[in-house]
Amino acid sequence: MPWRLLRFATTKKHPEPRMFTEHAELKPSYDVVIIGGGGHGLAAAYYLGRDHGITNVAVLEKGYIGGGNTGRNTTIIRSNYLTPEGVKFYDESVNLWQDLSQEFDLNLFYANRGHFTLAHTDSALRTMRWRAEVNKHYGVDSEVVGPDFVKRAAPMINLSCGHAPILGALYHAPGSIARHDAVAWGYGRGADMRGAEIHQQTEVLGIDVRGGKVCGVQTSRGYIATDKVLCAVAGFTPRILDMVDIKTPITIHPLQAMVSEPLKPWLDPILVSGSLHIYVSQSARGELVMGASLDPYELHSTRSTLDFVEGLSAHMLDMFPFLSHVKVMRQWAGMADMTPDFAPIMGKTPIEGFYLDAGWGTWGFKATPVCGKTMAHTIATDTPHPLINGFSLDRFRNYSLTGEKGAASVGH
Amino acid sequence: MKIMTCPFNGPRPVSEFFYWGEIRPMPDPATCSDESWADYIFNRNGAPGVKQEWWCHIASNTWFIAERNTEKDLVLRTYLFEEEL
Amino acid sequence: MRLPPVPGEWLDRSVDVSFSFEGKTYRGHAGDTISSALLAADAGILGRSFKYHRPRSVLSMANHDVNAVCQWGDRPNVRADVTRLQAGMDLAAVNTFGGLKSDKASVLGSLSRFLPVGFYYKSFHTKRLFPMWERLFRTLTGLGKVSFNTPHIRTAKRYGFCDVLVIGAGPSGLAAALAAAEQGAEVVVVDENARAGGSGGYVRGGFGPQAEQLADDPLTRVLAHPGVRLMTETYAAGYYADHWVALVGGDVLTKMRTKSVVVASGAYEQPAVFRNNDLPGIMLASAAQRLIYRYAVRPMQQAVVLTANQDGYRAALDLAAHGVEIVAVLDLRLSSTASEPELAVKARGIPVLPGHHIVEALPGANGKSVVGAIVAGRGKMRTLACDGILMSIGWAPAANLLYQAGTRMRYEQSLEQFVPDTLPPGVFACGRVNGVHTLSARRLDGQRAGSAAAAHAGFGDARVITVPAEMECPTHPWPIVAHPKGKNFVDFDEDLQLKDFENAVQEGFDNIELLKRFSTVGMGPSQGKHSNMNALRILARLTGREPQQVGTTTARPFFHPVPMSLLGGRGFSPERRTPLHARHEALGAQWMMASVWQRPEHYRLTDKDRQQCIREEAMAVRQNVGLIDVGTLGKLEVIGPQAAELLERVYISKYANLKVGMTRYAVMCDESGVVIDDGVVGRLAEDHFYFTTTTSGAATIYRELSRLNTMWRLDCGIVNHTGAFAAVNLAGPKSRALLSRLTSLDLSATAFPYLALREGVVAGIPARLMRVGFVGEWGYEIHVPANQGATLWDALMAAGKAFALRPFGVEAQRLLRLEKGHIIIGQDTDGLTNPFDVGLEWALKMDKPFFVGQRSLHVIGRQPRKQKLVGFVLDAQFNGSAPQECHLVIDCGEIAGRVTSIAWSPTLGCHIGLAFVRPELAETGTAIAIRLTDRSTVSATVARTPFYDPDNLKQKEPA
Amino acid sequence: MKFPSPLSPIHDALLTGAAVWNSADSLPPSVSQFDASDPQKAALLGVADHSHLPRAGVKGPGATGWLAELGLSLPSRSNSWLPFPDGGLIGRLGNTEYLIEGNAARVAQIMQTPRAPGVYPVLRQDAVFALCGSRVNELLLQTCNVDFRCLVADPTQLLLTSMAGVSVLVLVAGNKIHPVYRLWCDGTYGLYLWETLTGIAEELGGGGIGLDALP
Repeated sequence: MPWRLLRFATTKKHPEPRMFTEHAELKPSYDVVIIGGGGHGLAAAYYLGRDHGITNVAVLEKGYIGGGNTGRNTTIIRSNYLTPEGVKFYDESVNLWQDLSQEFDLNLFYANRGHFTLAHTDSALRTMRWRAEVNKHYGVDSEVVGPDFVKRAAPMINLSCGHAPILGALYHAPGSIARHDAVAWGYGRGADMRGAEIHQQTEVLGIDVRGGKVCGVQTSRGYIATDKVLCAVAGFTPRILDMVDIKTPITIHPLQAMVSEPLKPWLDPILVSGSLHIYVSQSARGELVMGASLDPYELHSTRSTLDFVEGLSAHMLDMFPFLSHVKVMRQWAGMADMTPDFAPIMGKTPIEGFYLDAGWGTWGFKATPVCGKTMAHTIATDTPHPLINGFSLDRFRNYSLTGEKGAASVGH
Repeated sequence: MKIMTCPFNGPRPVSEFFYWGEIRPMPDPATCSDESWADYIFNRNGAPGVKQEWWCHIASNTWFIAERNTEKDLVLRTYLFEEEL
Repeated sequence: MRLPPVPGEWLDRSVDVSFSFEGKTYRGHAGDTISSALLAADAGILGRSFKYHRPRSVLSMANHDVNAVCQWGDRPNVRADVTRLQAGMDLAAVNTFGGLKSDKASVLGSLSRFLPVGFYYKSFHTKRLFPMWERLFRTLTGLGKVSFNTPHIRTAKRYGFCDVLVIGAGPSGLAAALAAAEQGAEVVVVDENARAGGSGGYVRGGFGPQAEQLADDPLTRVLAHPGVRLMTETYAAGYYADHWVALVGGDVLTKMRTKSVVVASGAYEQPAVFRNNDLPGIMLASAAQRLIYRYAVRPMQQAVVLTANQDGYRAALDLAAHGVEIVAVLDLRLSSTASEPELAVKARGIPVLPGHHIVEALPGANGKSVVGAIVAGRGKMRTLACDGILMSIGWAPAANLLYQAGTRMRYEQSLEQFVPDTLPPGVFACGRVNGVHTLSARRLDGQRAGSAAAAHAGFGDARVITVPAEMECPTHPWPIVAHPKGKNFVDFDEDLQLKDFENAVQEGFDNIELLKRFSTVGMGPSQGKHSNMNALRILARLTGREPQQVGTTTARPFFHPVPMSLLGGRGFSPERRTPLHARHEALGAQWMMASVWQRPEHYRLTDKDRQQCIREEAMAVRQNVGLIDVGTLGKLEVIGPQAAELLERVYISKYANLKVGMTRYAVMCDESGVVIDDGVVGRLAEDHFYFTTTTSGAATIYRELSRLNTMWRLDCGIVNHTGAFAAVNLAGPKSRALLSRLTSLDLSATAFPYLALREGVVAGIPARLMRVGFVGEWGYEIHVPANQGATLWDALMAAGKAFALRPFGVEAQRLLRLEKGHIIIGQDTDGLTNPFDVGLEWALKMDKPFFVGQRSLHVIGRQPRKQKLVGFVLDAQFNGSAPQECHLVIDCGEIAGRVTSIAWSPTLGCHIGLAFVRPELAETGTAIAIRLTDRSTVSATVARTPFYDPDNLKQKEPA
Repeated sequence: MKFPSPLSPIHDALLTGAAVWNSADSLPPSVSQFDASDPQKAALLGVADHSHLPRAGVKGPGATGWLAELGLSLPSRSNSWLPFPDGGLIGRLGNTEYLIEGNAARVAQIMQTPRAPGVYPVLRQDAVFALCGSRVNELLLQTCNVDFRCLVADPTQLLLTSMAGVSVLVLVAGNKIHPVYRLWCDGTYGLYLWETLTGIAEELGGGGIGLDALP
């Protein structure tokens, strides 16, 4: 048994301090104000302190930390993207993930499971080879495998999948899952320890821009002067950008998920099927965590629908017929901020001192560490980090989209 | 399931419909700048609110306009495109 | 222990049901649940807790006894408290190590001091060791087991429709149903229990059914009313937009659309928190009452009743009436309103101790049942011997569906309960969920809600009914007792103790949502039914706030978990088949999916492998004649004076100048200039065009053209004939000779030249014929009404015998078109490809006034090219493993493109392909390097396309 | 048995061996009896193939006037239908599209009359099914998210909706006691829908029937 646990038993009082300092009031000014206390915002605050010595930072969160898409996703981590920009970016993220638990001294349950994207059509198989080849070019472990390989890794799978037989898969060995909430807490605590202030229940009401420059932020708890603002609010991005009159291609679509009752572990890898619109893994609690595709129409809410659980269950049974008796316990939704090319929008904006970390659609969780790191760099130096050059807002003005969409029938 | 009202076919479950997106007036391609054209092509009115959207009742191929609150998912009214002219 | 027959019991004592539990055989009766039968048989404990593996038994008998969960054959997580006993059930408790009685994992209970809330976040995370710890956790985690042999169960999901849906058939729900039906509404009432009546059936205060119930039994009246349908053993699993409620009953999911909803779902009785409050024998008072009146089970011999309302006194009377000795009634309140049940309890001589609480329950020697309670009050502590403790300290509203419907709830101080504050239109609440607890008031409240719901649905007017206020507070605000040694459980699913909450808040998780996520309170299978309210009270107290300020977590579907087989239903997978489907099947087609169609990929021959079959099919086309079903192509018509104008606006080429009787290739872009579809446009008359789209584009292109024409209001109409026409392509040097045997059309090159369109009769069938060259040979695409497609096919096949005709599949067609250098949209293009990238400049008419995508292509056209699609060939001597589609082109160590199509050409005797390359590599003759999966590279040479018949001689009459 | 052209879109599903066929000139052959248990199936839940009937379609802003000039009486409301005295029918789909079915001469006349401005002929190659029996409502509830009681209440209505994932046109014929639902779908979805509907019908004690068993 790890020694750490002894400490809990040998002290009378619970030996753990507060993870996040309580701040009764906002300071009149900060060097950097981060809007959004999700994984991305907290990670940016963390790396601003750790890598750039910028600690006079406020993270403003309308609700509670990690309460948005950080706490609503299906926790899949991978880097098998299609474009060179995407592969390099997410690969750096996967590298950072490896050490986070130790770095935070907080167990994120980062569990390497291997990730299969199943192909049910020859065109899907072609796209997978494309992804595998680009991945390998940048040193990312991906390969196209046949149905027999899939069967070995998940012997219980029904290869004929109802009407859509599995022809092969893209296998990405580094694919992992993690305890999503803890990621926000780890970054939050790390940022807090370095001096950043986390203000929950603090809503941004306006952004003060004068002469093309950011001067301050109006909040539900008063005005803050600052000349640097990071907007990292995922599904709420269009609302914040409306305040500063920046237009983007982002549209908001609900993304739903569901979870089964706890089961004894039987599924090791993470499985994704574009044709069946499934992604599934089994969590540390034994629950099957399942998701599908985006809802078909724009909506700024996290309501659940019955057709989602019906469709996903039907497809799950096509792949795993033996789950007939397994019960779905709960469903929920997040708001995905989609872009036309399925790549994020990161970096500087036409407003000086206003930085954007948005367009996270269905791929935001896995990027949490690298987003924090590159946005911290971008804010500290007022120069986009090289890894995010392909993700600038400018690309839509220049018709130079990144083309991640080519690979993503289900983007998770 | 959400109910959407087709001007011809009446209230139906939203699964009978195809969503296209917000009506966006096209600038005159002959006179507009490259920049305002790119703005039309890519940018969206992403913030929530009441929007005029194209919807199609699939079984009857009926295109119509729905005025919808995109935060509350409330359909305020639906009408045929011609009726607005 | 089984009681003698109890009036109103749900048992059929004439039917014995034999079953086994943990290897031992038991008998119960029809009508028992697993739990009631086991308790009747004094079987001891029913399950183990999730974390510490503590022995547990009945808590609620109301579908949240999450520790009494069984494995029943291949069914995991069967809830013993509510699952009906069936003959031959072979049951075992889930998640034990070595059996329920001597679960080895119970050692975890003694380690609990080492494992405080969130302990797993604080340790085990050395990078090197985590995988080992994870394996250990994975053996401990989870409840039931799946069996891989379980079949795919397809169920008959159905839709339902009604005017008023009443959820809950207790006193208020039944009253609501009657009131609504009397106003003329068609009413459906659902109740999750086997019988309707709710607490009206088991809260009796020691008597038989209450006098007023007998006089005017609402259930009888409901059952007699023709406007009411009662669905028992059916629960409302979730509320969705526009009054769409998922009802789960038996093996069917009913998706009920209603005009208004009455939520009469009642309340969950709440546990008190004291040390060892989880010992078997300690249960909610309502659980004991259910056991007695539904299942005739005496839950204990000697009971201590802990209460804070008159429900507890009523329960004491119910127990006493069935032979249970009531040791004492402990009332958490210092004083009470001296209700009728309380007076009756006192009259029976049962000791009542006001201002008393339980400090600790005492376990028996084996630790598996309660043998006494240490109680305190008025400054004194004492020990009471008992073998059971009833908890009746208050209620939490079963408001899940109200929350899902968007109800705003408010904490009502006088009731110590959340009640609906603002209900959405068409949603009504009554009874306990609405904060109304007294039986007579619940009925009135039900009438009020039912009448209002009927009125909302358009039936009658809402009656004005005043519901009297509650005389006593039904719920205690703090039924929680700290203990230095803990084990005072707040959440029985997750084994969370009071101190876990204190510790979590100390660590900063002082928001209800954060607390939930850190501690996992309410995240187990009961989804917080017994734990959320106490957690909220604890958090409120720890942070010095009111419950209203703390607020609740979001209640999401489902109310109770729902099996996937019910949600999945039959799993409809619509599939289109061309009229030639059976013909292909008979010819040995190997099928492939092409959007919603199945198409023959190739035709299998017994003595040949796939590759051979495909090459032979292709060679047949090159040398003789082949026949392929192209009926899956989109087939549209546009008719009217402005038909040409529509096509001008949606395709990149010109069609206004297309001659009648001719066809032209057609490429469509989206507004950003990306190529999205292609096909052939033919002109049948000045104002009449017939055109094709890709197979996958058919439905979407028709829909989008309809939208554009709705907007543009051109004087023309679009007709979708995709399914109405069968279509084949007859191609090869002998196609004309073959066809001439079946038609009187003049097939000479002058009368029917390349790219011409003709209408005529083939094999006696009226047909449209197009001379197209997709596969690079002389050929005809023949379109006929779908109901004559098979006849045409048969006629062509019969006439083709003399010409060695072979049917060919999609793969051979791909090879043939590649030899001809034709691209396939979606394979040789991707989501960002524009016409410049793929050499379609020749088709692109930028001098037209307008077409979709034109303005963007103006911009793109001025930019430097990033890539170009080129043809390439491998050396004819190459005999290694060939590149595959999507292998990368590498130049100076960098990605310089990718292969989009490649095949070995039997005609040319070498590998040919198409690839995207950087513009500087696009020159014919350039050597390019293609990297294979194994990292080796293959050299290829950029070549001119078409590879085959570059001068299109095959379309000309031989000189 | 050799079948002359043309054929029903679900011809392959009707080739059971037990079927008794009807064949008229220039029409697809139809099944008059599916098997010996037709009457029992029809009483509970029968599904019959009606695809063989001659059929024509026309749409466009000029369609209403054009059909009126041909002497047809037209349904006055959108999404409604009228029976012809000879058993055929005319349906108005939406506002400006018509489906005419039943009488071969009438159908041929419509198909051969030159179109006029704003008149767009539609080639109708539908799969057409008739559903009958005491359990027909259960079948409808299992496949379609529309309350068909509105059709029984107003039998002049036409419904364009989705059934088991396929777009269909539905109306109710027969009478209130023995309603017969008729539905049209794209012929290429016909086999799928036939297999789905007869599959459910079999579970409910019915199945495919011949036309003679329809009430």
